[in-house]
Amino acid sequence: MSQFPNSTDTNPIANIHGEPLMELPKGLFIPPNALEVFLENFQGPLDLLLYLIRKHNLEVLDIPMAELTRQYMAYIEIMRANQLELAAEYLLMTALLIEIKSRMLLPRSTVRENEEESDPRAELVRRLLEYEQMKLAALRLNEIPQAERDFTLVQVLIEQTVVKQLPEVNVHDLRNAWLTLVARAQANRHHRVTRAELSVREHMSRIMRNLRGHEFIEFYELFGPSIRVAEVVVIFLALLELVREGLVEITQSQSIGIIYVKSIDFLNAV
Amino acid sequence: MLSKSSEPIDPDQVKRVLEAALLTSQDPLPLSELKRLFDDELSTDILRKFLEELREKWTKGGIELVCVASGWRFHAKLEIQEFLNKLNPQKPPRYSRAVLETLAIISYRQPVTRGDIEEIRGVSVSSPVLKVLEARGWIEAIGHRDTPGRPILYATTKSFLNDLNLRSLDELPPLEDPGLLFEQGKNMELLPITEQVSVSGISETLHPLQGLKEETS
Amino acid sequence: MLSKSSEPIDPDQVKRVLEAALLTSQDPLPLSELKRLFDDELSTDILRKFLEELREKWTKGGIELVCVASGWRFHAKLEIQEFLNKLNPQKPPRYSRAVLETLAIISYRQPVTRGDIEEIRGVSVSSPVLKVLEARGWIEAIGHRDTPGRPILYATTKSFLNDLNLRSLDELPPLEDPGLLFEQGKNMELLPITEQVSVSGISETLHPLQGLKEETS
Repeated sequence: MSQFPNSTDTNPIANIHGEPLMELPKGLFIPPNALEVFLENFQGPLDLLLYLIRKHNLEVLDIPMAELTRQYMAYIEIMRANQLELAAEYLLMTALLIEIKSRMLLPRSTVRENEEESDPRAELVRRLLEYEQMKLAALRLNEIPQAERDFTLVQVLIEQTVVKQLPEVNVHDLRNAWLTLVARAQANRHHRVTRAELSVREHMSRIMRNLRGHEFIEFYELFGPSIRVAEVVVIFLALLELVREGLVEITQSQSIGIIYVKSIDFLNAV
Repeated sequence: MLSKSSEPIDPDQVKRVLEAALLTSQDPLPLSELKRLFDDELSTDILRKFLEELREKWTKGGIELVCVASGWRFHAKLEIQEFLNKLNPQKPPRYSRAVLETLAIISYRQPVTRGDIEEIRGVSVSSPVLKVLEARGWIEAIGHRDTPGRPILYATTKSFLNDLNLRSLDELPPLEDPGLLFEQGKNMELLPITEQVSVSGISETLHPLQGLKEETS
Repeated sequence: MLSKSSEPIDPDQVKRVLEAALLTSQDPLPLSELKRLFDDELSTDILRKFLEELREKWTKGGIELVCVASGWRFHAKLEIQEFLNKLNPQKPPRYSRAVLETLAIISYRQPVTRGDIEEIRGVSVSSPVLKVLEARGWIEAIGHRDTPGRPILYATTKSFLNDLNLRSLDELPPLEDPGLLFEQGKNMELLPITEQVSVSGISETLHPLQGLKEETS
């Protein structure tokens, strides 16, 4: 990686020891992609804060909030000036830092009212220390020799001399299989009558009817008990068709959560 | 270090490295590969000599060094195999529900077409299911039904009867009257779907989907 | 044969079988498995003694016998690995900091949810990060926390310990006392940049680029 030229007329930005941040120079000599790479080096706002604390030898247990906030903001400003997409967490941290700073400016009496209110920095310090602890743990973990990466496992061939076994079946298996079939056929008898009528359009109407007067129904409610596979498929196709035609909307708030089917009509009416 | 040509080669170290390489390699290692272990500083003859020494050393072990078409490798000796098999006792595999049900339908209702089987099972019957049973020699095509498309008729074989210790199909267990299945809580363990007929709710409506997974396996 | 209790046990044969089993096994073998090699006729103490003898025997070899979380296994010695690397110059990629930090948090704070990890790291944890660790078999979902949304709880696996040559989580490096983390000149490797020049200016902020090569990849 090549060194970046030291532009002599560049004003200090990331400031040291109390010097206020100067206005961002217009012609900042940072290739935006280089800055981006630099920022990607940080795992997030906590990482950036820890970096600043270490770099400027700030006292972590007695953080000078004004100083730290100024340093942090300087970086945020550089990011903004270069129009880098800023992760929301960075902005959130900005707000938190400012809030802590301002709480520290409050007169003591106000603080005392809340019993023995703790240092407004306490939570931030706890998080910084915990994260730093885990960062260090990650480093140490990575130093432990790892299988595959650092050493190979022994693996001597065993020839498969044993003939591949075939599954065993006895007459009871057969009988049970048959009884299961019969039982299933009985359970599905009612549906079988209507089998010929299965059509996507029909089920689209049925879904719409079900939705009438409801804000939504759960996906699973579309599939009645002891439904046959063919019917599952048709109902699913009908649902897809309804979505395609913009008649319903399907939402799921979290993965593997409940899927809701909403009628667009209802949405408009509300 | 060994790789520096100025230093004399330590035979023990060479054998240690060769042995470790052969023990850790998934595939047989040809001489050309083994040479690379030593930056091609050892001649083929010398390597071969070391390999012979290694082979000699292992003749009394539970594994042996052999030279196969694509190179040298270790493998477990046959006489040790019986011990090693105790570690991985092979459980007899089982047929999927789809295979068992298909076999049951063919046994009890033969001759049947694929369409008949699908009709009874309520799901399509994939080709592998029939192939498994044909390959096992348990079912065979015995003709065609004289309907449009002339579908193949399947029946069970003698080999099927032999393997199940039956003298004839009459010896298959008799089937109970299906009408009885739903009374007196009989055979309830066989009825994954019907057991909560009257309950409505998510758990129940999931069943058809679960059934689908099994079918397609 | 050895397995017949009537015959005296031949120690050489036991060691031969043990060695072959350990050399051919894909996974570490626990004592309970190793016992099955001999139809459970050998006591744990005797087996342990033989295993120690085997370990002793191999101390001069290119591979070594170790006891990890799931049992005993052989692997190439670190000093031999440099030779073996010549055969397979491609090494698995090193994990990114995001992956390593996530792994550290799961290792030391387990069981944890994704939310816990995000809370500690201060950033969202992307799915690929967890997927990488799950695919490696190092972490697994062990249940759900009984809070709204029932988030998945993650923990490390035995396979993780095995791959790091550890027998239990106790053998992980101890966590640093938080109070001492920032003592003068300590843990400077945590800085993304190696030099701590007190020069002000933009040029300084760009130095981290040098350290970058190790961090990503």
